[in-house]
Amino acid sequence: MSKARFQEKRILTTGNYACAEGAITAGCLYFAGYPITPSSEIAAYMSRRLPQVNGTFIQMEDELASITSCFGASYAGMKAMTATSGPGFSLMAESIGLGVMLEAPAVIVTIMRGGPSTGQPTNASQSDVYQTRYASHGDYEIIVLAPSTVQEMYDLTIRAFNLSEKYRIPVIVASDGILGQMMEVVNIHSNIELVERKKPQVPPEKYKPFEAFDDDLVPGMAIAGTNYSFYVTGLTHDIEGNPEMTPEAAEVLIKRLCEKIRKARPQINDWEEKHLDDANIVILAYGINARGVPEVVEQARQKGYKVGLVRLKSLWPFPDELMERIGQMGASKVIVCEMNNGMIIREVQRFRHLFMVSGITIPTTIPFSPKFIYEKLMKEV
Amino acid sequence: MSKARFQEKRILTTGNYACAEGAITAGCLYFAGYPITPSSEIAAYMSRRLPQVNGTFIQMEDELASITSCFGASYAGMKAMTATSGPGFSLMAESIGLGVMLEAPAVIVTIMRGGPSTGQPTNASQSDVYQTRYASHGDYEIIVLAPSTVQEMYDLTIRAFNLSEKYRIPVIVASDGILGQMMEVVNIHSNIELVERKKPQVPPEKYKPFEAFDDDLVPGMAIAGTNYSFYVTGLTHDIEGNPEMTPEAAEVLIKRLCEKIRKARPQINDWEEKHLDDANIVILAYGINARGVPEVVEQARQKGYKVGLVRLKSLWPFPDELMERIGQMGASKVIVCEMNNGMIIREVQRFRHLFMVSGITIPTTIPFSPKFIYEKLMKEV
Amino acid sequence: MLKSKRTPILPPPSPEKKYEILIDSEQCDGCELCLTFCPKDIIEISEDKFNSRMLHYAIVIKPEECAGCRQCERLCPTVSLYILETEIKEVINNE
Amino acid sequence: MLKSKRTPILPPPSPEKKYEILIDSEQCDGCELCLTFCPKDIIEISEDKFNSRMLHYAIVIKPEECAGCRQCERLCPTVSLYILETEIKEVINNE
Amino acid sequence: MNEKLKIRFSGRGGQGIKFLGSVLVRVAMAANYYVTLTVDYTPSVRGGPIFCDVILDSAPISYPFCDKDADIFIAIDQKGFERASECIYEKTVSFIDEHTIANAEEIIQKGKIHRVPITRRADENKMPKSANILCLGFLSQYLKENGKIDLKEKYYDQVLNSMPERFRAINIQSYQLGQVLYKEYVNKSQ
Amino acid sequence: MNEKLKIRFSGRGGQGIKFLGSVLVRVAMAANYYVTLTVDYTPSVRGGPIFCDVILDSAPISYPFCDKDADIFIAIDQKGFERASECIYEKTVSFIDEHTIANAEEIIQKGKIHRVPITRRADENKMPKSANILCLGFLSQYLKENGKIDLKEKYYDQVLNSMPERFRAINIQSYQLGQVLYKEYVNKSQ
Amino acid sequence: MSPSDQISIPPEALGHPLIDMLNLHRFIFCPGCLIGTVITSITSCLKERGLTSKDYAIVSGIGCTGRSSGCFKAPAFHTTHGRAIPFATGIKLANPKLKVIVLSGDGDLFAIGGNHFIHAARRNAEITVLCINNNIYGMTGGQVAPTSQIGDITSTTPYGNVEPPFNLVSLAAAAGATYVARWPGYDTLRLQKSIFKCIDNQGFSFIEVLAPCFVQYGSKNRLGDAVEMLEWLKKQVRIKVDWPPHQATFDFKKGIIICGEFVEEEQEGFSKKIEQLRIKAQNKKIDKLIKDSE
Amino acid sequence: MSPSDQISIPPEALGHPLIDMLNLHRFIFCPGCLIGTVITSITSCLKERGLTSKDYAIVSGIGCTGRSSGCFKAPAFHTTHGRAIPFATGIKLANPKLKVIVLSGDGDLFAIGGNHFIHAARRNAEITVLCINNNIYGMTGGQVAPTSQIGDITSTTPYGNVEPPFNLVSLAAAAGATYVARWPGYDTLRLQKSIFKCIDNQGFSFIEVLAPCFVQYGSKNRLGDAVEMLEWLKKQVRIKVDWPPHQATFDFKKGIIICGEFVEEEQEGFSKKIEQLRIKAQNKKIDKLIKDSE
Ligand SMILES: Cc1ncc(C[n+]2csc(CCOP(=O)(O)OP(=O)(O)O)c2C)c(N)n1
Ligand SMILES: Cc1ncc(C[n+]2csc(CCOP(=O)(O)OP(=O)(O)O)c2C)c(N)n1
Ligand code: SF4
Ligand code: SF4
Ligand code: SF4
Ligand code: SF4
Ligand code: SF4
Ligand code: SF4
Ligand SMILES: [Mg+2]
Ligand SMILES: [Mg+2]
Repeated sequence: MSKARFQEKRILTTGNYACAEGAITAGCLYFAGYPITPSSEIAAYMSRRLPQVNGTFIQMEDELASITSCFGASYAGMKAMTATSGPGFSLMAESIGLGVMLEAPAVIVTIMRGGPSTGQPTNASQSDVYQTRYASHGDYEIIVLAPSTVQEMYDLTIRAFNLSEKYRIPVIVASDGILGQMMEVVNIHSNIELVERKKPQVPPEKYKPFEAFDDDLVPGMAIAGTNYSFYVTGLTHDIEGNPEMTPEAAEVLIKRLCEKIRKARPQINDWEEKHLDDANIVILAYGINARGVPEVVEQARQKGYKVGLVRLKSLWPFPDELMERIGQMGASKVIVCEMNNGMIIREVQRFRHLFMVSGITIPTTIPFSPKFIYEKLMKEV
Repeated sequence: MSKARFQEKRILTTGNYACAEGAITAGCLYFAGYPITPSSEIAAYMSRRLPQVNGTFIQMEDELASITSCFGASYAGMKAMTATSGPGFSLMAESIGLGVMLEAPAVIVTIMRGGPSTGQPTNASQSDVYQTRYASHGDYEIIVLAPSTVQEMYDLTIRAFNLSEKYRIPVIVASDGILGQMMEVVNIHSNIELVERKKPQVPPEKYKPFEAFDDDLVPGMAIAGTNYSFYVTGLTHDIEGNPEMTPEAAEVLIKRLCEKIRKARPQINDWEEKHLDDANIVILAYGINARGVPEVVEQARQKGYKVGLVRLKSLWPFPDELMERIGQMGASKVIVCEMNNGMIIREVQRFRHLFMVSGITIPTTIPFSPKFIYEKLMKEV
Repeated sequence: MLKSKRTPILPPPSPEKKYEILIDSEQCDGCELCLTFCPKDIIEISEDKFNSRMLHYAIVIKPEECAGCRQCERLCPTVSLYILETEIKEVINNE
Repeated sequence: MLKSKRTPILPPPSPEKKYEILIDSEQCDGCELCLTFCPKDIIEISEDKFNSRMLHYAIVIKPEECAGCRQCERLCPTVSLYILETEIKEVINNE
Repeated sequence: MNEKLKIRFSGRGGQGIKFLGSVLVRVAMAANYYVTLTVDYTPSVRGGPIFCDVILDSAPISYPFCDKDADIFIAIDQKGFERASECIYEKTVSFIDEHTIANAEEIIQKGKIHRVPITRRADENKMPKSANILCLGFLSQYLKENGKIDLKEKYYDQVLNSMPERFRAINIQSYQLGQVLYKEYVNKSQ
Repeated sequence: MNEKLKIRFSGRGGQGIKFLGSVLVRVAMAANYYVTLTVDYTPSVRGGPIFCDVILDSAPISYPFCDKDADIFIAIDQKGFERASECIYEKTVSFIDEHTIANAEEIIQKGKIHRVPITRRADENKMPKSANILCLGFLSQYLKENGKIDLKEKYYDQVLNSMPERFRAINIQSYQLGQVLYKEYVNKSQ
Repeated sequence: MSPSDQISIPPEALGHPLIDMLNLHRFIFCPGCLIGTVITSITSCLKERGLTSKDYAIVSGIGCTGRSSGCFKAPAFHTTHGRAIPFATGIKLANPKLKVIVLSGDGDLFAIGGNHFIHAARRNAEITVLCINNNIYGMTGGQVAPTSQIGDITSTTPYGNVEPPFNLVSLAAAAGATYVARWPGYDTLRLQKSIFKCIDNQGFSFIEVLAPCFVQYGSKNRLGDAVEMLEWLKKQVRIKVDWPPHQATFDFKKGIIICGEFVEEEQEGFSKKIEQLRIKAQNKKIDKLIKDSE
Repeated sequence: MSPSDQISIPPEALGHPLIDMLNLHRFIFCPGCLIGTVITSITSCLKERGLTSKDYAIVSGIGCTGRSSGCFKAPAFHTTHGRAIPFATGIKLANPKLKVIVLSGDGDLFAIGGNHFIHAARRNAEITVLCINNNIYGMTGGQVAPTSQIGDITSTTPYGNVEPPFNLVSLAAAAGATYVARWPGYDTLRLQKSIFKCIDNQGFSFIEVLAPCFVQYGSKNRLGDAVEMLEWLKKQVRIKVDWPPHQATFDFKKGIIICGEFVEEEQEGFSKKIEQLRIKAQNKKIDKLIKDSE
């Protein structure tokens, strides 16, 4: 882990620009993307900024190419990012699996818009939450962060790079069209922790690209252009990268790839909570749709209702432990608020043995207003 | 619904060929695909068979093209199908959303192999179960069937066409590499019910492509080459197909699209059950991995254990009602067996308030043997 | 304003025909395409009038000189403009 | 068997050099590429010997005629064959 | 108590509504308020509806939209107006373009509605594309005379003057035109 | 009691193992058994390991694999053997190629192991690609003489004779070669 | 007819001869954008050929031009970005009687959709592809396209584009298209002639229509408004006859754009060939085939 | 050296000069398949240029040829089907010092990956692409490829292929490649010469290597075994100098395949141009830019 120094300042900017600037702060030197509303400003900003910092911006022919070229750049030693929105993310599905298999760090920003299909390009939504988790075929774990403010667009993008480097996995920042376009003030801190990927822990002759020596199950990563030779493949492989077609090889590899993320859940999972100690009802929300909740909770508290709040800042891996804690702390009901037809609520329902679960899950494109949530809440108390 | 007559016969064939022949039986006249192990034999078979029945086979340049051209063919009045496996399905993610939005009937067969990424092309797996549900961005419901035998490769492919025509939605047959390649005897029945899509219910001047008159929420479908003019779009639209960018339009459309499938769950959901009446423990499995279970259940019953069996023949929409019934009937535990790191088990966990859930979920490529399942079962009883 | 307004397409001379230039000013965007490519300078954008979208629209200033080449009609991107052709002879006969 | 075995690439005559054709018979697939393109018919596939994969492998039948063109070496798709070149003069000097 | 102001601007694509909002939040930020700006827009072809919400607050802002609680609503295009007008409640002060928007009174029926010839005035002054900054001037004058919060002229000046040179003059001119329009309007209607 | 027989064939890609299995299930189907054939293979380049399980049963078959319970195991390639040999248990009768497979005895150590020169015999007879059908002949003879189930010569004939003409002769020849080999082998080893 | 009269003519009353074939409310293009012109050009050709909406289908991808399909009163399909051609191929193969027209943007057809284009051309699938080349991504806010020229300023090339553009004409020809033409969008007469040839061609036909986007391309590169840009374009256009496709220069910097028809070939189309396969197949015995493939 | 001696020579002892640069255990190709030959050809060129594994990277897609990258002792990448070129582009742009070589199959590069090919060629990204054109999908069991010829029998064209193939040379040239050659795989001398030019070329280079797959293509079309097919191929090859790329006939039916070098152009490569952008960008003031884009 390294500390990087930046000039402290406050800037008024949009979520998309904040995200892009966060990437620059995190040390991103490579951006490959394909324009798509409402994420395009990230590409536009990167096309200006990256050449200034000796980085590389390229607009690819499509999203298939964008994501794949990020993994190439990553293996040549650069921190790489792409940004898109649902339709583009769909096209990245296949190669996300490649990133998982090659254990290639990279950050994918998806600015959710109304779906399915072309849907409502300029509108916001939270309906790609499952897609971020399960779009690619095969068993894998992945990390998805969910900012709620323009400040978090900046902060969580940096965090995405750090997690991606630490666990050698593509990390997804799932934001939405409103947050991407909205303006707020961002505080740029002077002291930011940056994580760099683990280097090979043995000399070239002994190096095996998928051999994990440490408890974190993360192998050291060699890059092209050094003295290391290595073969990496999207085929199921042994620690040397040799394709291995046995069930055992599949089990060993997939389990390690999943386990390295699963066991790091305490370090990865991130949320904001309020009044959980004595909450009877907990409102759970995330992303832009969580912006209306604090007002509701305060209002309800003032009326004497024991309402608590959980705002997820990371969506995947899903914080099972948090759910268990909510159960232990005695809440009798969790209300999930999301701008989709019901996604995270299905995860929360896995804990119905601990508390009741109800949801305000609407496939709309505007965040729920405090008034609206409060009304619904009053029906549940 | 129409009855079609076929020559009754028994043929020894592979799962992939049975699937392809099932499609022919169902009236499929268009196949567009891109070869991929272990699904390629479906394409090969179709390339022979379709021209014989005046159909069209085309090998496209990739899976993006394959699926999209199926929707084109569908809108020109043909029953259309494509077949692929995980990596190809990933590439179809975007256009599946288009199919949902255009309400275009089509059947997608995915022969699951080891993943993620290129994984183990010739091996089987069940690790794309969530992908079949959530690969595309946006809120949607979709139908996924899961055959367990070569006979079901035939039967459920026919059913897939029927459901697809009935509900105007892409229907997925999720099979796997073993079932695709294995040989068993298929009984071709002489009397098969075939469903044809609903026609426009009003004359051309009054026709609105997305106006649903009936309770089933399915609009009548006009096709190209008739007297009907219509505009269909992947953008959120009103009943006339006009792009509509309001939150209300999104809500109305998405709710109808989801609801038409949700409300048809009793008609869509399909499973085989055994000994549920008095079962204390229920083993739930599906696809090729269910083949070992009947033996286990009989063996356990012989030993006096009250074990029951549920084999899902449709995976999505998930049969919530069945879970509730299992709970009501008094089972205290459901054991989910799947050849992946845990997918359907997460759905079953949503009912932990009704019964305990445990799983044998292993990202392997060989179906669980009766011995293995029995051993595990004995630890749970 | 443009220096060269002429297109290479010359209208056929046709003394027996009369052309009316019909413009739907609500539909018109005032984009100037019609007048730019009209070989006879027959159309103009109104300086003062505008439609409900606050767009100044096209107006016909010397309809009698229209050559009936339909370049304006073919070009109009909003389908706002249409040349109504009448055979002068016929008209006379009918009267 | 093939009618024409010759390739258009002629080996340079070189009286001062000696060539040894080394073949790893375990690695060799017996694919016949080397001998097909050898301009001097120096290699053959053994009719009776085979390696552990049951493949009849390439053997050298008249090494002394090798022209050192290395066509066989460049073609061998399994990296089983290698031409060891020795300067005859030097060898003499060393002895 | 918090000082808080919620404003919604609406128009159609190409009218610079988002830019207008972004200038206003910059002014407010200079004046040391917490600010948010959110935008609701449609693809940039031929002027789809667009609106943006600006919130200024002396405390941090959580929910960044007007939710039937806009203090001020300004609309300069029919479609934009239709899409955006649900922000209005009894206390909203609405400034509605006199020419481009029909039947506003029927649709709104809440709060105080003023009809203002914004686009016409910009058109007459041969700067139809500056109707947005004209709105800013109009608004600044309103806030000065009637608003809950007055952002102070110097902050407007500061932001307007920091604009790229080639736009500066025309923007300042439109801004002033807006102020004049407000004064005229007030004189006329009161 | 059910009549049931579980057989595993293993080899490498290109040896026609799957075809062998499919011929056998066809024979068994002709003989009125329930059958399943499952295949485990690797991509078709340069002979990756392959094996296939054939199950014949007088009752419907649920689990279609050998699970440490193969009645018969036939292996004609090293890698295929290694990948497939876990099907063996105490009662398995294994026929292992004499030349292409090393240390089978060490790896298996269960059931009865016979070493047979299958590939060599095919090679000697200038039909190295027919080792698979040679196995079929070998197996048929074994079943006839020792097996739990004997599928009857006429069904083998029926299936072999229904093959496309250009392969028929060579297949029948290999089949007979296999039967001869079994007889020779039995004479030698007993 | 005096100017003041005109205000009251509603579209229906205007009696524009194409009005019945179009959906005016879906013309959402910027004032002066030639997309509308191309739509009406196609429509008049269809009308003149006596084709009605049961005889054709219109398919587009995503983008400004992508919105064009909705303007036709016909079976009209607005698909996914880049996938108009495979969708159209599906329609054509399922109903070979239909004239299938793809109208889409340069980014849609040649950035994300490039592969489908070259493959459809190779196959000689009987569809007509019209590309409105506006040298940029219009819909998404003016990013560089594979047709933007070197040096161009766009949203994503703030320092000037460094990627050479495709020459769509050469590419189409190399891929196998049997009719290839390029026309400036204002040259409606030649364009319509070309569209007739496409409709009649029994193979894959391609027309590149030049219509640089003044909103996104023109403004960033200071080329003036809609009319000024067309004037600028006009100066560069050279119409040639029998010019080889690989020399069909398109270079704004040099100010030369060769227009004309570059390929015109008779080659049996794909759906015809599939028809022949059926005959072949039906002469073989079904049962035998099933056995073969087992 | 007598035949019997040879049995015992293990690969290490053999002392093959390329052995250190290769992973023999990953040569999994059918006996006689020229993929192995191309791998060694590339390797000897790299060796002769004095390049070591820190100087280059090898990228492949999926397919038989796709398995080739693992044969190189180097940073070697086996990516997803069709995506080798964008992966390689990422490597090159992130570290322009590296020689980046893509070695993949005709299906991988021109069916599913066709779009990336034409775009990389257009950009003149400095990567070398070698396509082993075996006229079929080898790995997946012999389905028709966009390089299969009309009439070819394949797994998915049981009645004969009706789609005309791409001419990879013309396509590459039309898309903008700055070096384009085609050689039969057995012509290792010319192939190696060509590989040297690619390594030295400061732009996008492409070599089509002819190596028809005897297992999948040859058998179905009765063209004999590995050696017979090469003999058959040889008869058709005509080596030409200065031949125009759009006339580089490849026609098994006519028995003519024009081989040679078709394009050789000096054009500044893409990563060089990006380098120049950086200089341009760094002359502008950062803060101002941030403000601009707000
Ligand atoms: C998969 C996907 N990626 C990106 C987009 C965003 N997008 C919509 S249109 C477009 C480009 C439009 O350019 P062009 O095809 O030239 O059409 P124009 O608007 O210029 O007519 C893009 C990138 C999308 N809709 N889908
Ligand atoms: C997305 C996707 N679709 C399909 C495949 C299956 N597949 C693997 S290789 C291949 C084609 C191989 O052909 P080619 O590139 O010519 O390579 P060859 O094997 O002939 O060398 C295909 C279709 C895949 N791996 N991924
Ligand atoms: S071309 Fe059409 S829209 Fe443009 S000014 Fe003329 S009539 Fe109006
Ligand atoms: S038809 Fe139109 S363009 Fe032609 S002269 Fe008349 S007004 Fe001008
Ligand atoms: S080097 Fe090889 S090819 Fe050349 S003559 Fe000697 S053995 Fe033959
Ligand atoms: S070319 Fe190589 S593998 Fe082939 S026969 Fe000769 S030595 Fe053996
Ligand atoms: S943005 Fe450009 S291409 Fe799109 S409608 Fe406007 S002028 Fe036409
Ligand atoms: S299948 Fe064909 S291309 Fe693949 S390794 Fe074998 S011979 Fe080579
Ligand atoms: Mg464009
Ligand atoms: Mg190939």
